[in-house]
Amino acid sequence: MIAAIQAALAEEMRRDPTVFLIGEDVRLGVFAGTRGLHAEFGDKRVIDTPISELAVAGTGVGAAATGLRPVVDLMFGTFLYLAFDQIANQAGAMRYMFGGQTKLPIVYMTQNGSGSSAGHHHSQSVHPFFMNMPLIKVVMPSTPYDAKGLLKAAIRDDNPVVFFNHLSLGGQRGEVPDEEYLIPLGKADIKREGADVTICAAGMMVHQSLKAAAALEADGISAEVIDLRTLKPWDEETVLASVAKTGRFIAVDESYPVCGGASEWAAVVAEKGFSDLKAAPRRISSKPVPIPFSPALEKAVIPSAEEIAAAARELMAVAAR
Amino acid sequence: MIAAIQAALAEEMRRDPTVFLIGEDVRLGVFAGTRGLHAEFGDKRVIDTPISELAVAGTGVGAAATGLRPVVDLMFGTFLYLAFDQIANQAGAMRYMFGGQTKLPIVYMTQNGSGSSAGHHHSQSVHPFFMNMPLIKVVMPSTPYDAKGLLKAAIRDDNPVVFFNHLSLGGQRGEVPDEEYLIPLGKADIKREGADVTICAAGMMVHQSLKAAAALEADGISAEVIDLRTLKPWDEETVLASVAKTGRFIAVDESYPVCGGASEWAAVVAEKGFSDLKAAPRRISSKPVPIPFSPALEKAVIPSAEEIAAAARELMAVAAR
Amino acid sequence: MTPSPEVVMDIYTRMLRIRRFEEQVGKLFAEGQLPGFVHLYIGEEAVGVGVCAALRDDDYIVSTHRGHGHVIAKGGDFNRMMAELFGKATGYCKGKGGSMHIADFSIGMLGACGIVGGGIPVAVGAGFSAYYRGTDQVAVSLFGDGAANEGSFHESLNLASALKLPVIFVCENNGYGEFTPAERAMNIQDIAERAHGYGIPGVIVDGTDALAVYEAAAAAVERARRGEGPALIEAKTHRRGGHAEGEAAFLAGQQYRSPEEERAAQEKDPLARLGAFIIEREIAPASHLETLDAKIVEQVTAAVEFARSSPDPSLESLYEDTWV
Amino acid sequence: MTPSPEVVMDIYTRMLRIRRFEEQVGKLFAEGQLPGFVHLYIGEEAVGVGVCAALRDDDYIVSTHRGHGHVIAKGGDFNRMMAELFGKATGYCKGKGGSMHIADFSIGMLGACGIVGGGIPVAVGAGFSAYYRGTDQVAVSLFGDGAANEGSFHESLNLASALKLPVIFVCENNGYGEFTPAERAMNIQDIAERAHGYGIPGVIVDGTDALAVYEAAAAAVERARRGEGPALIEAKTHRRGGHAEGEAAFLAGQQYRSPEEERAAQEKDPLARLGAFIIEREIAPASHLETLDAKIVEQVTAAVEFARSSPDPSLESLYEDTWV
Ligand SMILES: Cc1ncc(C[n+]2csc(CCOP(=O)(O)OP(=O)(O)O)c2C)c(N)n1
Ligand SMILES: Cc1ncc(C[n+]2csc(CCOP(=O)(O)OP(=O)(O)O)c2C)c(N)n1
Ligand SMILES: [Mg+2]
Ligand SMILES: [Mg+2]
Repeated sequence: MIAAIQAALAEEMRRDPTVFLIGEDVRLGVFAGTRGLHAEFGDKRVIDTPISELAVAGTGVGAAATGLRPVVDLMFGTFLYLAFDQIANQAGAMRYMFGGQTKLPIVYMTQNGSGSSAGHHHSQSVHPFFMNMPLIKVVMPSTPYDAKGLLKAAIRDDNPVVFFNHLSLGGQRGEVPDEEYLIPLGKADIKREGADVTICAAGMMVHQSLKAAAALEADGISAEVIDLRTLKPWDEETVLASVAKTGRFIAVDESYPVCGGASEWAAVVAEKGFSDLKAAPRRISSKPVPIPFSPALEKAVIPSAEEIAAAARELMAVAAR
Repeated sequence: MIAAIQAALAEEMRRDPTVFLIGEDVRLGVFAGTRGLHAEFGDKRVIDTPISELAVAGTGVGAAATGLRPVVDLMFGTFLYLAFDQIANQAGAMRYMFGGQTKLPIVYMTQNGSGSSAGHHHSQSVHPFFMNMPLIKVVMPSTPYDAKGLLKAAIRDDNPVVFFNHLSLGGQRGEVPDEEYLIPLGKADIKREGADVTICAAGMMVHQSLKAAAALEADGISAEVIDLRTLKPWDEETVLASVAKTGRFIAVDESYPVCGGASEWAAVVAEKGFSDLKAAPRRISSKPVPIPFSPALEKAVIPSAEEIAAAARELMAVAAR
Repeated sequence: MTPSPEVVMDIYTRMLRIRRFEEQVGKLFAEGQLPGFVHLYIGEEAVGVGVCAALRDDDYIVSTHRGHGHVIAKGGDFNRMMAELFGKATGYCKGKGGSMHIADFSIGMLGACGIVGGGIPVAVGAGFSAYYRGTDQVAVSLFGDGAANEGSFHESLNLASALKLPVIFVCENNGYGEFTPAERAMNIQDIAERAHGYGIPGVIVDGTDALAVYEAAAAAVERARRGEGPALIEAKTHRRGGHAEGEAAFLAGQQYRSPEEERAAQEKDPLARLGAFIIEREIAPASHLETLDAKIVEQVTAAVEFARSSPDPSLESLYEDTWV
Repeated sequence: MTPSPEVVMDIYTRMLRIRRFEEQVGKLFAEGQLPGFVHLYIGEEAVGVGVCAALRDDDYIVSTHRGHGHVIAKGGDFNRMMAELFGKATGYCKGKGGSMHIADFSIGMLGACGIVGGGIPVAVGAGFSAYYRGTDQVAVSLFGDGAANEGSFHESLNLASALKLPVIFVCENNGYGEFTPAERAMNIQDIAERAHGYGIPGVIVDGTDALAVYEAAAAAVERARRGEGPALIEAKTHRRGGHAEGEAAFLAGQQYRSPEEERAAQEKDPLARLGAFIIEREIAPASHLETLDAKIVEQVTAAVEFARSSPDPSLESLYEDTWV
């Protein structure tokens, strides 16, 4: 996964001299795959900053508004809280507020999610905050292939994008072709086809969903797993088409449940796919608590393949209306 | 409305010497009804601060963790973005992270919502961010009566509460009794009973919903309007009971649609009240753009009584399944 | 570096343009003709103009909630400004921004900002951009004394100094953040003092003396263009009126400034001061200034006419200027 | 105010407790026995201990991601700390906090913090609380050089100085924020310089000299207790090891400190320094220090045993410690 991100950054920086990378310790590369870029691109294009998330995020805004394409590495999702104002009030608003006078091609890159016993301050799933923000695109890949294609597309996009890696997917392996490719933002990917129940997820939860689908197969239940990949704008069409086929829907999101991703997906499916539904849509989110440190507790907080599979079995057991 | 808030603050400050008020210009009182308190309670309990939202919010955390009951006035919802880290990572986490070693009785008070041509930076509906945060309670009154009772309850609550006024409800009038009363957090209020469709809202949207209900009456449609009052924890029970009666559901929230309040309410109703639903649940939110300045455009962004009534009529037209 | 007569006249003209524009806006607001919040720049004209006169057209400025004066100082257009204040389709931001969000990217004015301190990091980004692209442009961040207590001030000055970026930080110290006096919001007299904490020059200047501001700005700009990094200029100035228009009604009799202080603020009028200087030094006769004034008043009146007769934004425009 | 022999021995004991605890933690981490991230305090013991020795039990401290040493300095318990690092139910936070979130409210230790700069405003609140309640407690905020570039640092120092609160800000300047040297993150040598920007005293102290830290802290504490407001102490220190345990593998050969620098950091050992002082001044004989050491090592070993044999938190506890 890290290698795919490195490759995406390097390719885009080679292609376009206005692309640069800025953040804390991006030279050595802490998590987000920025390693090795300083050696190739030097001090001017790979910029270590003081620990000042708000100013760094705003520097991205000012640079983007004056012709550059910053990639801003903010390390951990929760650090975006400190940069929230610049992302929401500037990156997410300037173009509209100013009547279209500027484009804002910025990528904010960060780590998201739990599962590494990093404690609450380094384990939160913060993507719903950015999903609830006008004009911010939100991307969350689950595989190296998707990460590379999506990150390249995000860098070329003329709008602000928050790009989430999952801390625990850093070591994830997967095929990445040598030829260049892009993955358009806003397009989901059906990671596994199925006929009985639609499971909608992103990031790490795609893997839990695929595990669940594998387990369900043994029970004769055929689950379709949709990887949203882009969380805003998100691919309602693909999800609704799947639900039209299966009639059953499970939304799986790693975030805190209230106003989280699962609520959004379930609400849209209920609203627009109501007549297709054979049973109530189901939401599976993290348990409604901060993320505990203890591995035993943390595991219990995050949605598991077992939970997903159990929900699917329950849905299958409901008499179709 | 302002007077009700003033009264709530004054009564609680008289009752409990550990309650104090801190924020920018709380002495003169900019919006949140802090006016007049400095005259009664003096410099020590009504504290003007520098413009430093992050430090002021964190001061509330430190004070609450050591035995006080701060009421922190942060003036406008968007200013909470600057304080986001302290609210999410400290106020919303400390008690749990530290294994229950402390309580955190803090109230963050602010203005929310649009309709005053204040421009995007002073017009956002930011409550979904706090609904998506563990251990933060969220309160949003629609009437002076509720505001007073809820604010007093929030101040007595041992957990962090974000209390939202609506900028345009500042002048709202309504009966407030002389005797003391509290309104428990987490309890919705049925502002209008009805048999055909359930409309769920909070804050300013309650008034739009009531207007819609009045219009619908003329068409012979009987709408029940539920004022959630507390957005977290929210009163699923009351809402689901209403839907069990009406079979039709409209969630109205002033926020940006994706991962907003309306999505949450619609998702829960779809998931837990599915068999009661005669038609798809409907969501009405603000249009998915930043809040424009122009009064004409701003009006078009905010959910209107007409939209709500139109949605209700459509729901009534769907053949019950 | 005393400015030439042409520069002096240019500075005076821009200041007068601000004064007359703002007076008109104040009147319109009082008459209930303008939606939203309005913060006037009257009394502070010498700061924005002194700074902008030291800039090139391709230099950047980033402004505040009190931004009308900055737009005009950088060369902005009355008509599009006034139309924006009325929320009309012909405004700078097509009616989507309003008083606190006027921008004119074509003249390097990267926008007013309703968030106190919110523009400071953006200016750092514009300065970074100049550095990165290898131009000798500079970026100016204008902000108030109140903003100097925000985290964004600190992070921005430190970041710009660590990266040695061509950014001039101009603090317009009018002694108040809303209704809170600066003395109560900070434990120091001079915000310029904070520059030492970032290893950059900190200069105090009389913000009612446009030429002094100009000279301080010109020196900082030159230094920044040479690649020697940022500077902080603190201009001591006065807010002639209240924090926001209409505040008297809103404050319902509550006072926060003494009558003496208000009088002092009135007396230190930067416009009158520069006018007297021009006449005294015989840079131009009083009659010329009067003609200029009349012309500007006419332009302001025409701008009101333009704004009034402009259409509201169409409802279709609601979904424009979103994603590219 | 040279500390008495008792105080010197107390300081030494606390420092030694930190050293042996942290060495053990480093070993456990290397063996893969500890979950999560771990940042050790080795080499910086003199700072936390020098400060905490100048405090009363009812004074407050707020800590950082590198907080083990602070807990021990304030009088924390090995068993509950070690159990927390293992994520066990018997830990300080019942296994919910972990290394970066250890707190002991019973001794005024208001918590470590995974957010750089996140604890600083909390300390201001604790100081406010002491002021409000009319006690003469003080609150200490410990933070790193990197944190001094966060907005929270600036806002907190300004707020505490504007309100004249009893808060001591202690910057542990170990020259690095993760892998970025302070020289690259700021354009000044001395963070203490920033104190002037808030009108408060700024003191530089050798952070490897526990007694010097103690004296500086004691002076600041006394001043704060008298109601004279906050102070900033910059303790120049060295991070003996890496930023976080396990970083060598993670950095895969990338270097960010020169061998000379690493050697210099090893040589300025605050513990050895104070030990030599104690022996030289005949405050205690070497044999006594050895006995002490053996006792502490035993306690650490016992703590590991305690932690290992403690149960994991029950799944029911997941929903405890939420809303009151
Ligand atoms: C982040 C933020 N906090 C508070 C406010 C409310 N507010 C608007 S203007 C203002 C005062 C700003 O003072 P200063 O920076 O000195 O500028 P001045 O108004 O004096 O020009 C305040 C507190 C705001 N707009 N943004
Ligand atoms: C807000 C925030 N930004 C970044 C980080 C990542 N991070 C953890 S420790 C650290 C370095 C902190 O440096 P300093 O304050 O000097 O403390 P030290 O580690 O040297 O003790 C960084 C950048 C973080 N935890 N929080
Ligand atoms: Mg001011
Ligand atoms: Mg450090």
